[in-house]
Amino acid sequence: MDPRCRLAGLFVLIFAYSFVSDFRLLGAILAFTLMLFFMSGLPIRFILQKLKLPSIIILVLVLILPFVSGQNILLDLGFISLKQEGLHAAGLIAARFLCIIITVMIVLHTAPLLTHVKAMRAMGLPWIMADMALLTGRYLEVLGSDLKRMQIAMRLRGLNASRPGLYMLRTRAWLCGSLLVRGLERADWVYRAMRLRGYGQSMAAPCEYRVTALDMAVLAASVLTAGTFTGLEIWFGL
Amino acid sequence: MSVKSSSVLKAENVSFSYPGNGGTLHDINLGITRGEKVGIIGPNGAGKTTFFLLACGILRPVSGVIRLFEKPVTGSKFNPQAALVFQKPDDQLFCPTVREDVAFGPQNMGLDAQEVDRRAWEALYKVDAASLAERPVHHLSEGEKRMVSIATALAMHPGLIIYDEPSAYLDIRTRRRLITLMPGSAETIIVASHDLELVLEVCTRVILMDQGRIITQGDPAGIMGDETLMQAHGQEKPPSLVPHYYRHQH
Amino acid sequence: MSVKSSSVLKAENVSFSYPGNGGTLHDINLGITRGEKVGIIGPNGAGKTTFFLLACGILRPVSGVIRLFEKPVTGSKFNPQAALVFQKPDDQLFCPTVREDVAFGPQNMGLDAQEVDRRAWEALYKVDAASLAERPVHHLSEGEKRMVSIATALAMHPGLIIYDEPSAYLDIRTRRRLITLMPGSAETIIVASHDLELVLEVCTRVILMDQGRIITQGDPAGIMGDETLMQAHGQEKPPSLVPHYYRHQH
Amino acid sequence: MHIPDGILPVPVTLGGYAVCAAAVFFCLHRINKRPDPAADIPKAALLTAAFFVASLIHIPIPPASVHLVLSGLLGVLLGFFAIPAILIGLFFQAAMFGHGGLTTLGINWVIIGFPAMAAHYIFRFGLRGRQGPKQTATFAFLAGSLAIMLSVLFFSLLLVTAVPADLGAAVEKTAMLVLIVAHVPLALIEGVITAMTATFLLRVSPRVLHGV
Ligand SMILES: Nc1ncnc2c1ncn2[C@@H]1O[C@H](COP(=O)(O)OP(=O)(O)OP(=O)(O)O)[C@@H](O)[C@H]1O
Ligand SMILES: Nc1ncnc2c1ncn2[C@@H]1O[C@H](COP(=O)(O)OP(=O)(O)OP(=O)(O)O)[C@@H](O)[C@H]1O
Ligand SMILES: [Mg+2]
Ligand SMILES: [Mg+2]
Repeated sequence: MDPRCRLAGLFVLIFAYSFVSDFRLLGAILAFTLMLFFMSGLPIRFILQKLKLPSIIILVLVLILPFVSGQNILLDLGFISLKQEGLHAAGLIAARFLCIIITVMIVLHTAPLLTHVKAMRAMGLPWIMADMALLTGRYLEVLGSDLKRMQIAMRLRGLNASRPGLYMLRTRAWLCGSLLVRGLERADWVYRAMRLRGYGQSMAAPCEYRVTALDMAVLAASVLTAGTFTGLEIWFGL
Repeated sequence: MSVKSSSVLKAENVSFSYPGNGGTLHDINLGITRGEKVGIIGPNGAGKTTFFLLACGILRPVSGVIRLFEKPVTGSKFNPQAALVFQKPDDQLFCPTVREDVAFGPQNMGLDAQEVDRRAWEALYKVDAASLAERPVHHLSEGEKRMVSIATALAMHPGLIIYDEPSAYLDIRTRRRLITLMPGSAETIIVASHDLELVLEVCTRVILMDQGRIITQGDPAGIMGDETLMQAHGQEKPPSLVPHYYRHQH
Repeated sequence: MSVKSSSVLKAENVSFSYPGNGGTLHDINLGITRGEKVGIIGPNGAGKTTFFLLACGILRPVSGVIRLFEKPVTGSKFNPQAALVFQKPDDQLFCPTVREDVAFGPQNMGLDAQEVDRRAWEALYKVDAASLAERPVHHLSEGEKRMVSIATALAMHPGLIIYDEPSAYLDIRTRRRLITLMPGSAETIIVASHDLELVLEVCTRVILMDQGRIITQGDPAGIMGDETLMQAHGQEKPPSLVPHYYRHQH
Repeated sequence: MHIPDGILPVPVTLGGYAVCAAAVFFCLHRINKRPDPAADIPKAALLTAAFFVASLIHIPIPPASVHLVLSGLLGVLLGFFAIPAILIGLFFQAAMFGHGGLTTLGINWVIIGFPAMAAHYIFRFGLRGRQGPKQTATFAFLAGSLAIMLSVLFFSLLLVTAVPADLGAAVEKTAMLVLIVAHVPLALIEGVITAMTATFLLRVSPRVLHGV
């Protein structure tokens, strides 16, 4: 599928999700997301794994808001009370967050990340941004394994990783500095390699993508869905 | 591609020094003609890589002129006639996948998409790496990376390929494949290597460099077999030139 | 340093696979005793580096046990008795100057400042890198980096040093220095290398690995001289074992 | 310190995108005016990757451990390139780890990007060509820790005011105070790490410190 259409559809959808605040519509977007999820055939474990890291702020908000926000008390526990507006806000945040992140995972993980960067370039992302992003993405894993090997080397020479104080900070700073120096040195060679094969010859990268009828249909469907949610939200808000 | 000219690389009184460093190359004079396979040997820091960077126009000589295919090398112009295979393949492959990397050069030569594709596949088949085409570059083994980086050079159909220490980290099987591939990879090749056996098998002329100067040049077996000359410049006679080399140990 | 024990490394039925990869090492059984100089040869991806990481406790075997100096290797404990010299010296050096880098290990062993200093200089003199002591690590040549990374291992006075492809990118002079240095660098050494001549000169026993298995082990000249065995596993008979190897070319 | 998807109202997230786009276009314009803009791209890209990787280094502060942000150091080293670099870093973080979010990309850029540029100016103008390790360390410390504190300020302001719930002035104030105070140790650690890394670079490769 044409990644450009997929990206455009994704952005339209997630902004529509984050516009929704009516409870009936929250139910609808949740249902829609679940439908997408089952259509994608991704395992549930995959989503759960991805949800672990980012949800701390969401978790904190969802746990605190019902007790600190609003006037209508639903349940009085004496020193603390559960309030309706807060509960509403918590539900809103949780539902939108889940919908957006699940949709993003589904769409982005069906193709390598750099494909999406290339799609953005084809959609008019300035070349400096696009080239930087492609190179950054290309070398993330390389520098990541450099870091891993340096950490192993440190451990083999007796680094006490949990020793507190300046010693610990200094070894971290050295690690970080070594990564930067190695990165910059590598950049010199990468630039040479690129120049030797004609980089900067103001050759526009050829467009690798072709839009098919299916792509247009999917894009139209996502725009339509997003439009419906947005329209209904405005309608209900009136 | 001037068919008549037979000089491929000509350096005249080339000197170079890195800023803040002493002289790195001193008064290099060198001519390489079409069809030659030239090996450059010499200790670490002799200036081999630096000379290659000058020849490709990445660095500019402090004095002297370098001509590639009879035209003076200027830094700004992209010359697909000369390709350089770097010492570290990791730095040479910068695209996300192998196929894209091999296609990068031909694309910048302004060829059409079909021709680009044809050349990329042809080069990949030559180095026997067609099965890797869609793999991300950073997941390849060191040997595979080396072969792919050679393919990126081959895809540009250069008249001259310069190899900078091509056999480091290769296992013996891959090194052997490299040795059989190199002579046919381009009309003219230049190899810098510490792997004297490789130079011996591939090259028709050898140049000995030390401390930024060309010490001597000539027939590979002749130069590398000259024990006193080799030892004076930190080299050793390669074992295959020493009959019954193996001394019994322990 | 239990003086009585003579087993340095013992692997019993060790198997390992990287997550998401097939088996990488299969049922490795291996015993290395005090004073041995063992060479491990085999093609890229045979599992040499993986085995070393297991031996140092960085990876844990899926099944089987590895003992270092008769104690089972546990991941969490740092054992200054065994040192590993990495395939790429860049990965091993992370301090601002050479001297600090060499002193890093002894410092972590809890020695006093004077002893740390003494050991650092001693190691630097051994690899002939004392003149580099105050240089920043990241701007040394590849050969210098290699020698310094060996010094970082020497400074810990280990009973066992494991070298992972120590001769790549070295010039011939430095490689020769390495070959003379290695046998005395620790009581027991293990070397993985594609440089068969080096293995031949340094080792008293050679182990041939392929596809995660030990194929055979024994006398270096015996194994490496066995042409059919070597070729079956992507190796070649090293030139110094082939009398009058040099075939006249061109 | 990244705001995830789903919290902020659409006008705020779109506003973030607008500010971010304006800043990026301004920077790209400046970069394009350089004699050879293509020459700096690999440097900026690899430093971005290095920063991204370095931010995965754990710093144990018992009982927990924190990740570095390193936005101050990034600003110091990358100068104008920090602006596209941070946007790219945030995109990869959101897409690979779900850290931050895609709708909040612009607003997260505002939170990290402006303080990083502030760090750049603190360091450059503070140092004004002087090269001593003491000055370098001092200004790097200031740049590193102030960048974090500024980011925390933006972050908590946005979070507290734009959350879709009415909190009341008193609660808002305490929440902000709590957030800011809770990040002080992180800011100190960032400052120290930035200072130590800067002196490391000064000793090892001053070229890196001159920036892209
Ligand atoms: N970027 C640089 N800045 C300053 N000096 C440099 C730089 N690159 C190389 N040098 C120095 O220039 C000299 C020649 O280096 P060069 O890399 O050309 O040697 P070489 O013959 O390729 O060595 P090797 O066999 O190790 O590849 C060395 O003394 C080296 O330290
Ligand atoms: N981190 C990793 N994750 C997954 N697979 C890996 C990893 N590291 C190595 N491998 C795989 O494990 C196998 C053994 O690798 P190893 O690095 O041990 O080989 P080696 O014998 O050291 O090869 P070389 O001669 O190239 O150094 C290879 O097939 C390799 O692709
Ligand atoms: Mg070189
Ligand atoms: Mg290995």
